[in-house]
Amino acid sequence: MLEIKNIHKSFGKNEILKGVDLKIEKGDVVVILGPSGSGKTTLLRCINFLEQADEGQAIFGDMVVNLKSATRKQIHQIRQKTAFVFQNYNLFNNKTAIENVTEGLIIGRKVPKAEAYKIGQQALEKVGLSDKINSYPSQLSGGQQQRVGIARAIALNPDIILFDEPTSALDPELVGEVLTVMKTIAKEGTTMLVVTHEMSFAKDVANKVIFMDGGVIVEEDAPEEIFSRPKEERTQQFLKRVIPEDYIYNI
Amino acid sequence: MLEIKNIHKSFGKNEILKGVDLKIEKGDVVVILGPSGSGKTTLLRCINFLEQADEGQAIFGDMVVNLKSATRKQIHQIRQKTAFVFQNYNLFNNKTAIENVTEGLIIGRKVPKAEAYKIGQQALEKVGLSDKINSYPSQLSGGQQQRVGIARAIALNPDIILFDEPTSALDPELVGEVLTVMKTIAKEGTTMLVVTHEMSFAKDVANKVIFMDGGVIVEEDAPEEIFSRPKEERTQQFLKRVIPEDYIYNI
Amino acid sequence: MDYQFLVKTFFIALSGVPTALIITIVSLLIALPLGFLLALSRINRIPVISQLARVYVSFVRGTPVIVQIFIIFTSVPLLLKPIFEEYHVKTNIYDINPIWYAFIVFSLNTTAILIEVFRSAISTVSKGQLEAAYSVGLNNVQAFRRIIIPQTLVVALPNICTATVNLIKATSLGYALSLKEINLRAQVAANVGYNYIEAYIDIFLVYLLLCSLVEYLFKLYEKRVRKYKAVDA
Amino acid sequence: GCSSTTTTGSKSDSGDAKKEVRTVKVAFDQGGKPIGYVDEKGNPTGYELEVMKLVDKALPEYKFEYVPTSSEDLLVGVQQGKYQVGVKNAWFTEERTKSYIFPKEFLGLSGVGLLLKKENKDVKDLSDFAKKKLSLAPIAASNAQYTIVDEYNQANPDNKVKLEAGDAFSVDVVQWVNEGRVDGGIYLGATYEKQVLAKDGPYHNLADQVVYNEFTVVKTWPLFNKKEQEFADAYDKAIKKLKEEKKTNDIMVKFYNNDLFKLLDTVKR
Amino acid sequence: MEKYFDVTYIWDTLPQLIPFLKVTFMVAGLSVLFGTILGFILALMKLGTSKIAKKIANCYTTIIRCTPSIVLLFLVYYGLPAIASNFGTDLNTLQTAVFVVITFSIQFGALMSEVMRTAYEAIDRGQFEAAVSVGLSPAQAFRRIVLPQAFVVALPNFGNSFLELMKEGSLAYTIGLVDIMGKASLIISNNYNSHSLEIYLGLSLIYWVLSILIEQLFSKLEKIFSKGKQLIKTT
Ligand SMILES: Nc1ncnc2c1ncn2[C@@H]1O[C@H](COP(=O)(O)OP(=O)(O)OP(=O)(O)O)[C@@H](O)[C@H]1O
Ligand SMILES: Nc1ncnc2c1ncn2[C@@H]1O[C@H](COP(=O)(O)OP(=O)(O)OP(=O)(O)O)[C@@H](O)[C@H]1O
Ligand SMILES: [Mg+2]
Ligand SMILES: [Mg+2]
Repeated sequence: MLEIKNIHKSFGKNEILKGVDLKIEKGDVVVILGPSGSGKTTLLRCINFLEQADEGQAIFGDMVVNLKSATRKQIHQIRQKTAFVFQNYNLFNNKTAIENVTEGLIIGRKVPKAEAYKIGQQALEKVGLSDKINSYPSQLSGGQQQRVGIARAIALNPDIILFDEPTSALDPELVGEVLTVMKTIAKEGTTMLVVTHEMSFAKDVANKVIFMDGGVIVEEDAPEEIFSRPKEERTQQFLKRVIPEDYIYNI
Repeated sequence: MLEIKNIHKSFGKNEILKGVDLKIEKGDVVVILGPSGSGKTTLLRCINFLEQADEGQAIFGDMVVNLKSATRKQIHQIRQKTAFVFQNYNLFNNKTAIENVTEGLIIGRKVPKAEAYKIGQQALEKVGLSDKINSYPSQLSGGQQQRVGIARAIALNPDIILFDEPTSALDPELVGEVLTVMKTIAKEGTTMLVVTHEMSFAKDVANKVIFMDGGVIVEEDAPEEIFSRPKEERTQQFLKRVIPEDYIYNI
Repeated sequence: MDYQFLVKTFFIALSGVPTALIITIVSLLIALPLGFLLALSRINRIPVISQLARVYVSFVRGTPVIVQIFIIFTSVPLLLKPIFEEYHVKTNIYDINPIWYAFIVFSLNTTAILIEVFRSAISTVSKGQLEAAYSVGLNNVQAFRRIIIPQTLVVALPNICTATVNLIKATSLGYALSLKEINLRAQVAANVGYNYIEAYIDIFLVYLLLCSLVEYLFKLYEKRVRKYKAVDA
Repeated sequence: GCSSTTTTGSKSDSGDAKKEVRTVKVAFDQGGKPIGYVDEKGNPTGYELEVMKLVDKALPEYKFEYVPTSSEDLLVGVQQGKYQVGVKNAWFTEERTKSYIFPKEFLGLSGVGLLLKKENKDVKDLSDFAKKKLSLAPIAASNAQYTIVDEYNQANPDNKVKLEAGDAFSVDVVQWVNEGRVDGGIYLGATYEKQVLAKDGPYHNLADQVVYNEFTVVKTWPLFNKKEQEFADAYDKAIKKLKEEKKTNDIMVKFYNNDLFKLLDTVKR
Repeated sequence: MEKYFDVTYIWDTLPQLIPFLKVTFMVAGLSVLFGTILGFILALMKLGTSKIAKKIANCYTTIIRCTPSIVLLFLVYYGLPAIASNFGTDLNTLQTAVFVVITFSIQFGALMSEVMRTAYEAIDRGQFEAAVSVGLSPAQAFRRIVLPQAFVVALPNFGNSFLELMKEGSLAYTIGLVDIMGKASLIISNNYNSHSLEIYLGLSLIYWVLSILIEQLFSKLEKIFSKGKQLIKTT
């Protein structure tokens, strides 16, 4: 469904992405792991044209787009097929929860208002926020905000949802809320590309885990494989650091 | 060394602390756990007079202070005996790392400059930041900033250091840095009162864990006890949520 | 003190309020969008426009309004006359109502001030808001109209209020353009019997009323548009 | 806030008034060349000021201190008692006697006329001007010329001149008339003399383009603060003598290039 | 247009105007000095706990903000002596410059009180808390930690207000104090109102250069005083 080929991206002299290839099938849940600065966010942003890549191709169904020289129309089309869930939510501060969810439908897709509201309500219900429909972001907890962010993404009914560390700005206790929602929609068959540090999510939900470092994909495999038998040394080191051994309790 | 008795605090009509008692001996490392909004931060702030409690007593060695009607002088004395490490660091933005650490010594305690610098350097060395002495907070990563925050506290050589979620504003990868430093100084015998969500720290370092909820202490015990055999139902629920069972890997 | 005159002139001065308000409103209508666009050009460092905007802001902010009025009032006809003649425009340039000069001067002036106001306000709206708008499929215009501008406005509102109040006060310089605004009406009335003291008190009262009313309205509006900010802690 | 009961200057602190010299403040409109202005060296001068200087000499019990200021401030200041007297080419109106003392003796004469483009040279006075529906340059509200036109309009309600208040500083009558921005402006003979007719006048080059038609000569008065009757009387005595000695004529010729005293018989106000 | 416009007038005016900058600076400088002190007091009233003080300070700011400078100037120039005479003091003998400075101090104070209040509020309360938590007294915490940071925040607005004040100072001409603007008016009237466009262009040139210099000065100051702050926004 989505294939990315040989994506390159530099900031100034700093080459951040050094030729990444990626293939996602319909219904896949792909998790990207990697140390800070390895280019995970940049990769996601390039896919959604929030950054312009220096080189590379995206193949979206039968649409082939040059990431560097995409036209406005192509960009618009790709953005219509994707949705982005941001690390720090980025809810529209001046809109209520339901308005946040329907904005893209009504204005971007020209869905009639009444219909958009129905879709929006369903999406908010799915993330368990039926009772917060008319709250402004400033009146919601971080976990609730991020759930609105996810509702905003699923309401668009995109081909794929991109998640950039959706839980890392949350208090440990609120992480659970959001992960649960993500698991639910994953199980419904939504295609997802997720950057996260939550190993439990990767292990339980993903059908592919990609480990990135220094702007390239170091290793990719099924989660059982990569967690129990990582092949590359860098992957081993990283996993050791993120999942310290003394983190294991038997309650 | 420090005893708090029957502390009450309301914000408006909202009673946040409903009579909390606390006793800390020299060398103790006490960890406070509890859900968001249970009053952990408020408790710490009241001890350091960043909030004025409505009722309650603090007994500090042979000094007995009424928390509501403490005089300026008493407040000053208690603050000289304590140090505070803030969740969001609160380093002085207009001072370098070493200036941050020595400010309290030179201005608050009238320690001669040269001596203060020596103490400051040692403190920064202890947290592993000898090479960042002259950096401004804006030039440091979150983990480094928080380590300066800890250095600032230990340089004062206080009777007790109060930590309010010192790692919760940090990226998961930087948390380790700060926890390591905290473990080191705990092992040196510093008395610490720590609000944290880091169970590994509580388990490894604390000699007492307090669980708070709804403005009261629900349960307190040694970490082994409270983690493996929590007596109260609320404690059990909370621990289940924070340490999900599926978080257990065998690498 | 001639109280009768004081009362009479108060109403004469008050009758200048519409003129002051028209100038203010027209200037704001021109300056608000223009200031916003130029602020964007400065933030995005659009070449040429951004530099021109900068020079323009610095000139307008650096020189007294009265001098600007004078320069525009004197030089615009001198510059336009040959152009009108060249293209056989029939209108006599000197028949133009002086209020047009006021529109020009005060719009130019307010634009310069609003450029700076918007520049700082726009920078308080995080880039993430724009990105989120893109990500749900809004285009540039839609994103600005629905997401960025409403948020910018809230931050800018107190400063726009200040600019408006200053603008209203500055319209008192319209007397140099023979505009029958508050100040001039009161002074003309005062000239008959040289009752200048009373006239100045009346001018003071009218501006105080007018400006505090405007300030009050802005506060009300601010409260409304801020509702999404909830109860900031 | 404001009271017209303000006690005047230094009078109160002179114990035995007879012997002591009293300092009085004489305010003048500093932008009124050649009637009253500050010269390049910073000295106050002009017709009205030079006459006041002679009055000062004739009054040993007074010492004049000249304060250059704007016309608006002068009017408020004299009324409030900040200045004891003010000179600004002021003309007499009945209403003004409510706020100021006009002395018995006038201070000078001022020729007033219309400044026009050459082709309108047959417009001799305001009624001609009004009939032809010509446009008039704006006049500052505090300027005496404004009053002249205003009074004309009240007297001739069916043949009014379109009068606009404005500000002196932004209006350059000669240039405006020449450009065609307005058809004419009220102008002072004295200024016209110096500005256009004089060989070194800044607009001498326009001498062929514009004309000046004087339609009246009026007396100009110093304005005394309401409490200064005694001072005004002293002034009257002094200036009467100066006029008899023809001193005022000499000064007028010096500043206006013209002796309007010759026309005194025709002056109505 | 060439007929009237004579560039030489611009250059000829400059040397005549420049000496009068002295007056402009004197008025602006003194007003800034007193206005800043007044603004500080007002800001304290606004930030303090006393409700009445807050009301008074806010009222003061509103009234002053709503009064055109020229009107305020007249109210001070004539109102103050009138009030003082009720107490048997004669203020009419004071120099004109004193009234001008009083007027603009009153105005600058109102502006500054807002600048200072917002600057203070822009500093995170945590800075103060951290300072007292390391044993500084509240006064020390304010002076050493909060104030220097608030100062940096206030600087640009302070610079703007300063520019504003310098331009408004030109109104002093109305009550006879000749600053650079007043001098330009005098030159024009000594020319019988001719060639005023050129003279005003010369005047605006001086103002413009001056304002650019002042702006530069303030941005330099901002850089110097904001050590340690420069990276915050770029991350
Ligand atoms: N706009 C930018 N300009 C310059 N450098 C940038 C920019 N955005 C990102 N970078 C740099 O690119 C590198 C990769 O950043 P990226 O955010 O993609 O990493 P990441 O893998 O998402 O890390 P993290 O886990 O910390 O979010 C970093 O070194 C960062 O400093
Ligand atoms: N200044 C304040 N004014 C009003 N209410 C406050 C104030 N500070 C805290 N509260 C309220 O007091 C309650 C307890 O807050 P506190 O910060 O002590 O909780 P906490 O246990 O530290 O929670 P967390 O884990 O989220 O930090 C919260 O409901 C909060 O809304
Ligand atoms: Mg990232
Ligand atoms: Mg807390």
